[in-house]
Amino acid sequence: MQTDDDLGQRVAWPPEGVARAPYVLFSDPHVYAREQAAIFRGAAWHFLGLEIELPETGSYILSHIGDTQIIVVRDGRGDIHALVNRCAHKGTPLVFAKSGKVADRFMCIYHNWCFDLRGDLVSVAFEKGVRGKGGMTPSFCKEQHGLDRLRVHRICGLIFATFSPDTPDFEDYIGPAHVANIKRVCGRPLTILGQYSQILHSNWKLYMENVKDPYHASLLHAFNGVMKMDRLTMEGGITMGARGWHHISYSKMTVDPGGEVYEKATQLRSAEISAYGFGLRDPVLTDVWDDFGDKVSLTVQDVFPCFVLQQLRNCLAFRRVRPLGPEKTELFWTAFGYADDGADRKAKRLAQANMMGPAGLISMEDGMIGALIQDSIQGDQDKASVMELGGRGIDAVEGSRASEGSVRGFWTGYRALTGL
Amino acid sequence: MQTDDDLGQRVAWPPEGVARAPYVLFSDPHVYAREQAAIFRGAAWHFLGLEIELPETGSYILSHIGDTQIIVVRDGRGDIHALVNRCAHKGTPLVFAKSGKVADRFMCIYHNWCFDLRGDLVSVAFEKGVRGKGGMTPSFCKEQHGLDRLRVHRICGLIFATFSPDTPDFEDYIGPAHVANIKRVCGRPLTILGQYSQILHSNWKLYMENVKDPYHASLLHAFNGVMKMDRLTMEGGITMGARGWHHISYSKMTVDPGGEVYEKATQLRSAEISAYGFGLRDPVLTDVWDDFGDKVSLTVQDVFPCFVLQQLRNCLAFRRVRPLGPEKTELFWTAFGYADDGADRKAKRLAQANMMGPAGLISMEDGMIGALIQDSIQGDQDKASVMELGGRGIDAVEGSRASEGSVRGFWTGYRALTGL
Amino acid sequence: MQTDDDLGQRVAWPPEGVARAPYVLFSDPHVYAREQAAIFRGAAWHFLGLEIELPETGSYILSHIGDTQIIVVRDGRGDIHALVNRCAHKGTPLVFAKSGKVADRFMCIYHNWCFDLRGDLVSVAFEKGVRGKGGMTPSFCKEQHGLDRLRVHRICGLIFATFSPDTPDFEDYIGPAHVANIKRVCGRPLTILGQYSQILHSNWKLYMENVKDPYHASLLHAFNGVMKMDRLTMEGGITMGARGWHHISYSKMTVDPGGEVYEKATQLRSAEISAYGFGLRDPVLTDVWDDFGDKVSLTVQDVFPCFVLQQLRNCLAFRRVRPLGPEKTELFWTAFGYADDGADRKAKRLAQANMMGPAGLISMEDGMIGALIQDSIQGDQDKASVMELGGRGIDAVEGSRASEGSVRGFWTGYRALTGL
Amino acid sequence: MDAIAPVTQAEARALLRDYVNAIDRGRLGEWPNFFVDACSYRITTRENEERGFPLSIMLCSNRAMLFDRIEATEKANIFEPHSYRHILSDSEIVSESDGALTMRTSFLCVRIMQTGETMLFVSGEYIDEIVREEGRCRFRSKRVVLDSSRIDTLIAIPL
Amino acid sequence: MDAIAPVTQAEARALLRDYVNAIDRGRLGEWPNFFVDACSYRITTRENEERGFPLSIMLCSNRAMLFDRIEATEKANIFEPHSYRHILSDSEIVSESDGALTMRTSFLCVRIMQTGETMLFVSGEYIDEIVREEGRCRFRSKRVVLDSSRIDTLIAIPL
Amino acid sequence: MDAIAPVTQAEARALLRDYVNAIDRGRLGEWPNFFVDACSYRITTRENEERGFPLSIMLCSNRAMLFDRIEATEKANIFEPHSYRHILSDSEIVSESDGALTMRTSFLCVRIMQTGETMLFVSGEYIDEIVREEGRCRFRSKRVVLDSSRIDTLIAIPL
Ligand code: FES
Ligand code: FES
Ligand code: FES
Ligand SMILES: [Fe+3]
Ligand SMILES: [Fe+3]
Ligand SMILES: [Fe+3]
Repeated sequence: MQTDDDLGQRVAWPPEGVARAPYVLFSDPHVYAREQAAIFRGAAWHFLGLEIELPETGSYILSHIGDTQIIVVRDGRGDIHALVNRCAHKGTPLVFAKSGKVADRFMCIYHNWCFDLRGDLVSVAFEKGVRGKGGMTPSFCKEQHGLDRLRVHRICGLIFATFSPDTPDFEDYIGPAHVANIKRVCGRPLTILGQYSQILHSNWKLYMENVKDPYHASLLHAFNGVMKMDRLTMEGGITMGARGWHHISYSKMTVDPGGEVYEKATQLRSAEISAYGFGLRDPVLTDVWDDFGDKVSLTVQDVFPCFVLQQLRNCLAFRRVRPLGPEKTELFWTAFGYADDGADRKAKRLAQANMMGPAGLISMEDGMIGALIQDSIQGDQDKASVMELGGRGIDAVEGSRASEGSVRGFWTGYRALTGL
Repeated sequence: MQTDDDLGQRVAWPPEGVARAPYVLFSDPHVYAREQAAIFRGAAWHFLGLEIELPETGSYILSHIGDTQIIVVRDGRGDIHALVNRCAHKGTPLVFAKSGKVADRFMCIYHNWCFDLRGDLVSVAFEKGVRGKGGMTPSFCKEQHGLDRLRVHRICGLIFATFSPDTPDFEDYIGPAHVANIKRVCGRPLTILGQYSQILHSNWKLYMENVKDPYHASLLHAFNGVMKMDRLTMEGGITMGARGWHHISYSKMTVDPGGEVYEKATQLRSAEISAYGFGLRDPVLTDVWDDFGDKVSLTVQDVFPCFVLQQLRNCLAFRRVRPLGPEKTELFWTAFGYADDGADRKAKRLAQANMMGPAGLISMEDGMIGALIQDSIQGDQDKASVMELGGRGIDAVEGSRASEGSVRGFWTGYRALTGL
Repeated sequence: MQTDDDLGQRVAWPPEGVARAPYVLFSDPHVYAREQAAIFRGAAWHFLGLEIELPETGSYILSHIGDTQIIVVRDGRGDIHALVNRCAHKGTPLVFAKSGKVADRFMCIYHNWCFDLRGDLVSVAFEKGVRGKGGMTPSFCKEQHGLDRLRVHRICGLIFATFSPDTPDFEDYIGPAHVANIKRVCGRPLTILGQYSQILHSNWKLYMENVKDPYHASLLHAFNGVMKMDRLTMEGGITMGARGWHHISYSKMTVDPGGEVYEKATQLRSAEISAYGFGLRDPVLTDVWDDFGDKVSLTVQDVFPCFVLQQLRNCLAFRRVRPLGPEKTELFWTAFGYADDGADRKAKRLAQANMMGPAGLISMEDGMIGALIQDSIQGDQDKASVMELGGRGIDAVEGSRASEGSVRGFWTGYRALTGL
Repeated sequence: MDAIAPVTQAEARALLRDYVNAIDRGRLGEWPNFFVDACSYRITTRENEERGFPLSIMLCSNRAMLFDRIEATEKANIFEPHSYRHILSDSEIVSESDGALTMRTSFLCVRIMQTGETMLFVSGEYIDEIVREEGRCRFRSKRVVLDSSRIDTLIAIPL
Repeated sequence: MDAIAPVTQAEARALLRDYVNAIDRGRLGEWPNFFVDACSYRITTRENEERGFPLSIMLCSNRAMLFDRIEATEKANIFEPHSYRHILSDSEIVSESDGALTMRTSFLCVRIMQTGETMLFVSGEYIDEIVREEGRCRFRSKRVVLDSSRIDTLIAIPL
Repeated sequence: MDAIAPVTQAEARALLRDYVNAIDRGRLGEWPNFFVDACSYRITTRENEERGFPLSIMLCSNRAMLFDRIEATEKANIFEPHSYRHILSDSEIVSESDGALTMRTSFLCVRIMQTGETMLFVSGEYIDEIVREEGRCRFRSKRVVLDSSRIDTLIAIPL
């Protein structure tokens, strides 16, 4: 049986610390098992969904934390509960539709045991047997066989949960600046524009590194570079969250002072692209407005380990990352706007949604890059990636995004929880 | 390398014993390997097929015991042999069609070594080389390179085999009551009505638990409940086989004294179903007769670990369960009738076959329930299912099926053979 | 973590040595990992492709050595380099098309780091940050972050490479007779006729055993036997390469003195085939010429572990074998002729290509036999194949191919490198 | 008079198209309406057909059984939510007699689970006998012969 | 006059065939030419449609956006080389009005990576509005409704 | 006179349908009869075509070679029992000249092993040249261009 020492031995983290990520972390099944226990069942908060997805008593959605299915349900008192979707009898999921509504209980299809909306076992079919014969063993006590219930935190209609009693309170977990940005973007009544998901053929961490890596945004996504939509030369920066585990990358809607590097520097791909000499034929993608009155046109925020809040100009979305084994990941997208959006703004958000998702002009590459890496590192399990832009630590570089500090911040949280 | 202690440690069976089944048993590859050695290669009898599938000398079918392919063949003396389908030279299967007929030997396609119908090696191509050059090393002795041959037991045209010399004789293995039911159902010349199989995306044991679980029959299969076809309130019971490893669940074709619970008890799903207020539009499913003159209209019998004999009114079938790795299983169905069935009875059996198989009105759920459980327990490898209906032991509850004793009986056999 | 002792223990090679191959070698993931380190990263030469695939400076192809992707590229000086296709930054492949051409460098798509054609890192995007902020940590030194470069050997336009400094020089590695046959077949300007590949659902070694097994050629490929195209009774033999690791099987275009065994011996499948009593309706497959003026019409040569050079009459091809995990393999075919072939010879080579590839009249079975074996041995991981034709050693049997010495030669090399 | 007017291939093909569309769009309640009262619907396998085995995976020998089956599917049976997508290849006219047209059509059926998981579920042939009744074309007999004898998980929704 | 002549099903079907052939053969530059100027092209999912969510996976509300999209695909965006193979089932005519023909067609799309890896990529329905312009049939509206809400990796090439 | 009467698209399409049906139903002996004597049959890949490589996966340059190939498949070659299911999409007429009709057709081929294992085996295009001979339509040339260059296991049965 894998012991912890074995694992530390195999991973053998290089002395450079979080400036390196050993490639073995991206495919080893024992590392994956450790992550499930230490991160997904451990002292971290995980995004489950939105309150507006649970309009009434008994409304539920099926969400996930790592390998565990979670029922998120609203009870009669308006409280929201996060319950493990596994019957206490023989493990059958209580619900298996993405979302739905029950009256006041979940009835298991296998033997019809019933659980109330708080997860307590309220009835057992044939508990007393039939005509006095059979039935549950006398010592059986329903109180001990409810559904596992998680700690829940709600903020601006976002629902987070954690398995661990040791997880700090949510606001301490992410820190004030990160609470502030959630309130900035989600502080008004939200409306869902739509949802879809993507299968990524890579380890989940390759996607989270990508999210937290401002370095790639204007380079991998040449569309950004050539369209001057997001460049490292713009005014912007990184705001690190509590303990450096979380980050916000932002940039301002200003002219781009030093941008010519993107057209001139022959060592950048954007300089090789002749397209768009005169910009886009249709203006809709650039017809934007200042949603928050702070001239900040782009923010990408993550809550360690697996939640992303995105503001690409007026294209707003939540992303939830679900590992599906060491080499496969599902990425869930929810695009949203505001309840008070007029038809015009709603239409523009929908048009700007061309930038996000599996066909996103500045996100499609993120769906593939992890799979490419996953393939190309498999022969080099003993090597590691090198992250030395902006030093080797996790201190933000004031007013600059030319740093991988936020990626190193991810690994800081990762090492703290997994002990690797 | 996995040692036995490792495995015992990881599985950590709870003190409640067979009233619990640790979820780790359903996906761990080392547990799977143990099962292959201790159960499929061990002291248990496995169903292979029917004598009527082997009409002539040289007739064979390709069957399986766990991961091993087995050739079942009739020889010139009428004996039936079970041979491992693996050439002694380099491992090529001798046959790779589901069934067929050879004259008097199996010729390997790779290098044309030939084995007779008992599995003995009878010729080796170029054994003496060519023109005195080459050929087999002198010490090579054909006697030592036959096909592996298993112990075979035939009863009422059913063929069982075992790898182990330690397996008790078949009739002792299952016990007199179970021998009796096989003779009851298969004691007349059989005729095959057809065959098909199902892929189940779950561990094989989740299917066998389902088979041995009378508790679910009227609840998961609401069609049973609402159609009054099989209810725990009917007269019936469980007959345990030798050592409690095997079971027969039966019920009688009588009125249902206490059946109103199915329409009234709000904690049963059947009560929620408005359909069938006036029964089925077409009577064929309920137009049944007493095949065995004992008023027993339903029997489900298993022979541990993987064989099922089913009598659903007049719908008769054999089921054979084949594991395909820890998380996948194939279920083989053979529907049968009797050689002397008239056209009318044959037609009715074929109509009643709507109840069985992948589209079976009272079996389709069994094809899915295991996969649902497999998914929902994967995050909880350290937990276990809870089986306390009818106590924690394996004694049958006289005249009642409101018990999970037969499922606990499965685990009793499982623990005895695997040592877990 | 798997230790070496564990592995030796589990494999438990039988005392008969290379006359046996333990079946566990064909599916165990730890054995696979050992092979990757000891054979594919170890002291062996691996075929990558052809110089004519790299016509100009910057021309590249994407090849593989085991699990590692290799860029093969021609530089400005005409040198050919073999580079690991993995960016030193975060592991992104530099190229992901099968072949192409770059000007003078590879630019990584993720963050635009650039590497020259020798694999040296020449530029890092935003190395100095933006406006003096951010950028690479001062201690970062480009010299230490180039692409891994392999040792390369070129012979007659064939490109081989090895990771290990300990691998003997190529010509010593294969031996003079084997160098001679490469020169015999590839000593004139080559032209590529086409390429395709096959997925084999088996371990890579089952395919290499097949290649090195002259015993099966006229038996499994009954087309050979009945068409008198290649029979063990023809004049021919095996030439073993250095240390017996490599082999050449050859036969001459002569009448077949003892061939009647193929029609008479009832223990050979070819004798059962009534077809072709009067040969083929169309003569093109038999309308051959002596390409090398030595009357040798068939040669199959391998370079341990994974390269094959094939001369089937006038049908010439290279084969490259790539493992894709323990139970899957990709087989890459490149058919070729000579630059000076006239239209008539070219047409005939193309017609004779009916004998090779996934639909090859005398090769299609090789695409399936390994998968059949893989299935049929999985239940017998503790057993082994038996190879005693022509003794138990690796000495060639003078003038005879009725020997498995060349297969035993494969296992000799295998054991030497893996230590199993 | 209608009953006399023979069923044309175009009409038969349109019936087949509407039939699979109704299923693929989840309108299962309409399923029995594509058949005449005295109809036969069977799902079987190529292997059972070739070996002469009469067993069906699903068998309805009149319209009442179609209603019973679909009512069970919609109310009694439980399964994970999923849908189908049928693709039809060209049809072959096997025979035309007294206004009935018999036609064979190769098809694929893709299964899409609510999770989004998409798989090639089954392939096979439709062997259809189509008649005109009350001026509308309907199936008098529909035999679904599956190429594979191995079904993934279950068949709840008719093919 | 041309604009008057109604679009026939045969013409509409030919347009659909030529459209998927142009994509499958990699002639992406021709893509916008299958649409009229004032056109709409959307890729969405059955789930979003059924839940009333307006989100698209791809949305072009005029021909200029089609050009912008395909130029990005060909010049700015990066992805592994791959191609599609579309298979169409029969079309259903939904409506014909003032020369415009509205048609629904089930389709499968197979994705072939340069490595040779082949997968059933998406299945769904085309809901097309086809008009005649300058004597040639074009799409005024094309809605691609995917059966699955889960996309493998990415969608770079339009469907 | 027959030889003059040009091949219609309907006839060509019927030939294609009967051709794939014969293969899918395992009637391999009929395979050569779908071709004229002076015929050409090739299976190749899109990659070889695009790179100008003349190699075929299967090549028969006259009807005798078709007979030889199919006799080998049925008598000499050994492989696991399996069958195909072809699905055809719409055909495009490329040219019509002196009674010969040239047509391109996208197809999928599903492979079903006797175990029931079903996979999307290959996708690609048929490029067919069809002529009328003795009053019956036959292939003068059939080129099967596979989208993928990577074949699973083997190709024993022609496509
Ligand atoms: S598993 Fe839920 S009631 Fe039995
Ligand atoms: S493997 Fe059977 S004869 Fe060689
Ligand atoms: S991974 Fe290559 S530049 Fe970053
Ligand atoms: Fe990105
Ligand atoms: Fe059941
Ligand atoms: Fe061979």
